[in-house]
Amino acid sequence: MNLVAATTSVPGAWYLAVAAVLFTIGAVGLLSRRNVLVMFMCVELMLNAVNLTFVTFARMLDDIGGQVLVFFTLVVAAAEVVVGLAIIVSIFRGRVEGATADSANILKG
Amino acid sequence: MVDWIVFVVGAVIAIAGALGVLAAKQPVHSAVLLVMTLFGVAVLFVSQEAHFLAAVQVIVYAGAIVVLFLFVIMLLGVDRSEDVRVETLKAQRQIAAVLGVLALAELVALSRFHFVLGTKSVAGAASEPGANVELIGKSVFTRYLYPFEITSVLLVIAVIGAVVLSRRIRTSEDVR
Amino acid sequence: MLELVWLIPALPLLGFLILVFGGKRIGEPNAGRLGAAMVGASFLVTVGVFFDLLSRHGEQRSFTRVLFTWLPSGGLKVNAAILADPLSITMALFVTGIGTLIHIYAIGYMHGDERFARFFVYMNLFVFSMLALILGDSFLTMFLGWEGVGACSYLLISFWFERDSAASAGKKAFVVNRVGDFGLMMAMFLIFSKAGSLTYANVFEFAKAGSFTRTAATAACLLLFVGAIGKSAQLPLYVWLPDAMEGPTPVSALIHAATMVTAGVYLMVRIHPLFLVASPNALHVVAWVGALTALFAATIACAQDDIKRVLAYSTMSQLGYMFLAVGVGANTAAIFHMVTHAFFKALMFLGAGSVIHGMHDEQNIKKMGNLRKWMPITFITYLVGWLAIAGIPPFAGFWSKDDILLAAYRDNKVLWLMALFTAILTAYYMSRQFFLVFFGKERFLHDAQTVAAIGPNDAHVRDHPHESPPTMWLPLVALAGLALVGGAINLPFNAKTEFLGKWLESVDLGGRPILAGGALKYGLAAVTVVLGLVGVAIAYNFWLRTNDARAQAALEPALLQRAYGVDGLYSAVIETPGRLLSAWLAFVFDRKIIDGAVNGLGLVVRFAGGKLRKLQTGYVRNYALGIAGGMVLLLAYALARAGIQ
Amino acid sequence: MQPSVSFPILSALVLVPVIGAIVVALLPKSRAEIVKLVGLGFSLITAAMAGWMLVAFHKGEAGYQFVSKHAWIKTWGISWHLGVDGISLFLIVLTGLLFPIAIWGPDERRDIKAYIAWILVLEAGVMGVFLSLDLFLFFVFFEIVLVPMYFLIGGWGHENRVYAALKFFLYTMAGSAVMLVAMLTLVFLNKSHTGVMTFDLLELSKANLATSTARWLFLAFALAFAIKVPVFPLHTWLPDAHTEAPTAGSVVLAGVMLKMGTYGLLRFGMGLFPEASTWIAPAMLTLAVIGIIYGALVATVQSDLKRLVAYSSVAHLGFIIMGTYAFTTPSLTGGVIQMVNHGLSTGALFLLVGWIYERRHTRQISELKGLFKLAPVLGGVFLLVMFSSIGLPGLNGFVGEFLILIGTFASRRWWAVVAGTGVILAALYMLWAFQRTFHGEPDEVNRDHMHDLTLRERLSIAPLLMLIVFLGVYPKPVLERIEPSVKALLIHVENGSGTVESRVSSGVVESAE
Repeated sequence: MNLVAATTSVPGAWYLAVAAVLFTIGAVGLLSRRNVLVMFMCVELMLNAVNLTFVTFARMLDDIGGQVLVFFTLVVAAAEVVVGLAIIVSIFRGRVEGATADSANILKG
Repeated sequence: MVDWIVFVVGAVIAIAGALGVLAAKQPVHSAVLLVMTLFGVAVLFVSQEAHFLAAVQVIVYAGAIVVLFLFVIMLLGVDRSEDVRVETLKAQRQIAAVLGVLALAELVALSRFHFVLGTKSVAGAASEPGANVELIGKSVFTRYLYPFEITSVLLVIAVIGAVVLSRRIRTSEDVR
Repeated sequence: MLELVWLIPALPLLGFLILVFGGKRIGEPNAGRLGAAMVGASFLVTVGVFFDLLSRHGEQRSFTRVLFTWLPSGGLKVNAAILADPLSITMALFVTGIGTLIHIYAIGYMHGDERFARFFVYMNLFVFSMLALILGDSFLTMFLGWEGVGACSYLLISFWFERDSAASAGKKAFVVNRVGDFGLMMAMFLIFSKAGSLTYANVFEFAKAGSFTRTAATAACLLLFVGAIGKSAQLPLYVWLPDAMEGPTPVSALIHAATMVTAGVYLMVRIHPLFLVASPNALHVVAWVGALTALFAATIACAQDDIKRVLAYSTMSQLGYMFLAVGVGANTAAIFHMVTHAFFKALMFLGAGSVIHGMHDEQNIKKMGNLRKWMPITFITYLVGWLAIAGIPPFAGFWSKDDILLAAYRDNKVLWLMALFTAILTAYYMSRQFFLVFFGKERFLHDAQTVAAIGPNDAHVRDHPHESPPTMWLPLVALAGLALVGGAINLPFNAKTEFLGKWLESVDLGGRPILAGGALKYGLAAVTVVLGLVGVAIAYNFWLRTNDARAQAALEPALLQRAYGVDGLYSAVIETPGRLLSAWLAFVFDRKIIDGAVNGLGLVVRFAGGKLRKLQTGYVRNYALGIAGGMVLLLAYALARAGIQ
Repeated sequence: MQPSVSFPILSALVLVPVIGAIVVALLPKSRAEIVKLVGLGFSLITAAMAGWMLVAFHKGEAGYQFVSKHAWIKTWGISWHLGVDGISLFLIVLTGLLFPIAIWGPDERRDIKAYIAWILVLEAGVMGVFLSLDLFLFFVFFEIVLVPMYFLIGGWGHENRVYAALKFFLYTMAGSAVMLVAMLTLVFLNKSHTGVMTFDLLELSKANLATSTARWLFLAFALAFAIKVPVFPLHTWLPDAHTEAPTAGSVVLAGVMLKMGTYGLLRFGMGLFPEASTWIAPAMLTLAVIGIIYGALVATVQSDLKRLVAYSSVAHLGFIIMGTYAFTTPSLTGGVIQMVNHGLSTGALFLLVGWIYERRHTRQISELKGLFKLAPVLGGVFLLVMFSSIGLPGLNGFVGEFLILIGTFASRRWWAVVAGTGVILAALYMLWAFQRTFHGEPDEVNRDHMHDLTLRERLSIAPLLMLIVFLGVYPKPVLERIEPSVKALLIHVENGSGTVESRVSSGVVESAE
């Protein structure tokens, strides 16, 4: 696997570390924040972390596939956000007390 | 040496933004901080020779998606500040924190191994001559043409879905 | 005539079948007449076969007629076959003979009963079963008859099932018999597992060939003896016989005096070749149980007030004598006593029936008295019976009992003494009953009436005792005749007069010769006669000459009246704990523990379900937590896998 | 040598009741009598076919006759493989006989169409169980039988029928689920050995398995069958199912369905796992003997007549199990014929109890009194059937019981001795129940409700009574047809496990007859 010196000299592991941190923050955020929208943003964070990992691997393995995958994840992310927000809108329209995930618990066991 | 500076700057911006999204009381602040993170990541993309993606990242993500977020925030009128410290579910936060740390530790440990599963994808070398965009375009429209078409269908569905979902049913008693 | 031997059991069976289906239509007297006719015909055929066998000599005096194969399975091959040999024909003779007389008697006795026809259905079925028992050529055909008579005695004892006491007496008889049958079954299995067959001929040949081990033979004999105890009401399985008196009197006469109860003695005599191979103490056991039962029953009989219960305990006692005879090796004496006993005991039962019939179902002898004025024929026939059982020569009872005592004297002095003492008791309790019933004051009259006021033919007084109709006293007279001359079949004077001994010889009963020295024989005979008269004198003194209530009470201690309380003991030791155990098993163990376990399983499942339900909190973020947890686990797994590579 | 005409008699035996059920289901609901007649017609056709098969059956042969084998699911080696031999012959005939009686005997008023349809489906299932020689087919029928029985108990039962039906269904289903797992493992093990995938009983019985695996598989099969029999600790569903089932349900449940367990143990237990069967013999014998004593003891104190008969069935089947696991010719033959005898006597008992229920609307012994005086024919019939049930010689019950006991005594002495006491207990509880219900003076309530058997009832129970007497007096033709197959099975077990039957009971000894 020939590492092309032209690109940055910072070893991939660092990028991966950053991506991991980003991902974990996104995950923790998703779990701890009650506001639906913020949760949604945390999901976006996690997606970005993954994209970063893909790009890093693309570079480390000198294979454009990684970047292509990021291209596709972007599309999926966009679609997901659109639908997600539509759902959030339909659930929380007209709610007075704001969009917290806990209010929608009709399916309680 | 420059590479390191670029990396650190990008990383700091990204992580700070992420933490900000988490901590912000107002959802609007979160949205803005999200944009900041996106920029951080875009910088890291650029440092990794993924110029096209950095551009797309900024335009699509920051430009479109976050704007959509803000639009929804305004629509739902959820701009009231949320008391971050209050946690209705029992032990939710504590477990979330523990799991977060665990996951991080595992990811870091994993990143040291060349943990390879399955066959090597051959989408063409990243270092070939020509701009990054051409390379991506070549592989997208040759090897990955089929997924490309499917994603377009996906987008169409997403749009229709959004319209259907957020349509308010005009029932008689719905005076509002 | 031998060819027609299968007719003997077939005729009563035919009678049974006709009456079962056509009984109601045949109606009152004819059903009885048909029944009696069938048994009578069977008796005639038996007599024919008897003379046929008599004309043969020694070994040919045995004829087997196979009807069909009953149970062919693997090594077991049992035929439904009839064995006509001196022993079985002797038994058949008095079973069908007395059976016929009792059937005739029953026509009169059961007059007016609403289930008249059904009575004769059961009676004919009984005679068939009894004949199957004694004519069967294998243990299994014998067992068919054995349980058949058990079932019929159940049906007949509980004939008047409206009375709860009769119903439970029937059940008790059947269950106690079944306990004995269990012993018999085990014996059959043991014999089969050793000899590979159940037919008498094979088994006895196998025994003669000496291939039966001593222990196996002893075990088989004792187990068969358990069966005999159950059927012939010996200690300890005798409790059902006194209660069996609940049945109609002809039943008591036929089943519980003459035929069924002798089946045990027949079995013991039949398996004599096995006894020869078994250890001697098998026979000792038989002798001792016989002697003890005789004594035990005789003591109880002295204190009974019910006319039939006295006779029931007397039967038990006389059967004890027969088992004693078998035990001391005097098989011929046992058979001889069985035959004579059948004559006079059937006679006395029928006499008692006639007394009860006359006294309008009054059975307590303390409420009778001086009946000889009102029932002369019953009185005279009962007199013959009384003298026969008391052992007064020349009546039949004396000869047969004397043979047994002689054999007992020669074999075991202690048993002889017990037998002698029992003989005194027998004479005493029979005389007591006789005097109380036929002599003394009319205790059944109300104080206002006096004897003079009622003439012997003064019929208008409602509860005035009357003589039984001819259909009832004719059999009485016949039986009295037999009781009188019965002794003739085996007079002990010389070889020629010992007809029964010679007749049974060919069935190789191998009994030791009874012909002891002349002087000893006559001396002992004299002793028994004297003791008999002593018994009679005691009874006469206390129950007729003086009427001292206190002395009479002393002679009838409560212990004896309650028959030593053995019934209470059995129910306390067996019945109540059995019922408690079953109740515990059924309502606690079965319902709570086993069923509980099954239902418990259901509850556990529902409980677990309940708990798991709580996991669905309804909060989306909890679920996200679950997913995150899953992620961590997956990463851990990946880490582990990566670590390994 | 097959009979010349190749009319698939066995498949017909299974399919005719199914067709009957469909036809009945399509009939108009209004005319109850018609529905009952058609149902009776179809079951009579089946009975006639069973009778014809009995006549055409070759006496001396041990192997399977009238075999009809058609591939069903080739890829897995499953085939519609039916056959009958000495062991299953009389169970088929008994089924053919009992069902018309079960339909015609009791007069069920409610929703007659579904009732008859379910009974016919049940008949098809039971026929299938006794005929199928293919494990998969056997399992299908073994499960199918549960559904109609569940609906019969649930739909037409008495007070808490739902509990009883559910308990019956789940209990048996649990057992057969375990059996399914074992069946599949067996098939795949066999596939790995022989390379061919088959569910056929004959091939699978040739499969040589490691002893321990064979034992585990056998235990799974044995559990399913033990529940069905029922063997001692697994019996608690039976009293509930019997008490709550409608008369026809009880007659069929006791008559034939319990025999599926014992038949299964014989055909599949010993057929597939001979060594394991000998290994488990002492345990099964002990459970059987416990069942005999336990069933009898518990029966004595029952207050409900049907529950009493149910517990007596536990005792009777304990005898059959003991006979099966004594591994001697008389005991096994006795076991098989006792299956038939028990079907006849208990079937008749349930019919009678059903009729008493139809008249007095109670099964409580305490409320019944003096019936013998009011209904002498009913009393007489009950007496005969009771004597058959407690094994009075001369009737059918004794033949089976005696053969079982004498066979078991030859190989396993002390079990037979203890089981022998069961004979006494049987007499006790039966006679006591008879005394409490039939003897005594009838009180007012009994007097005006009770009437004697009608002609229809006498006709429907007559065949059972005739067979009870005939099999007791002349069981030879039945024994002769059962024995060759039993001997073949014993030889199969001996080859598989090396235990040799004692020469006395197997008839090898040349006794001097």
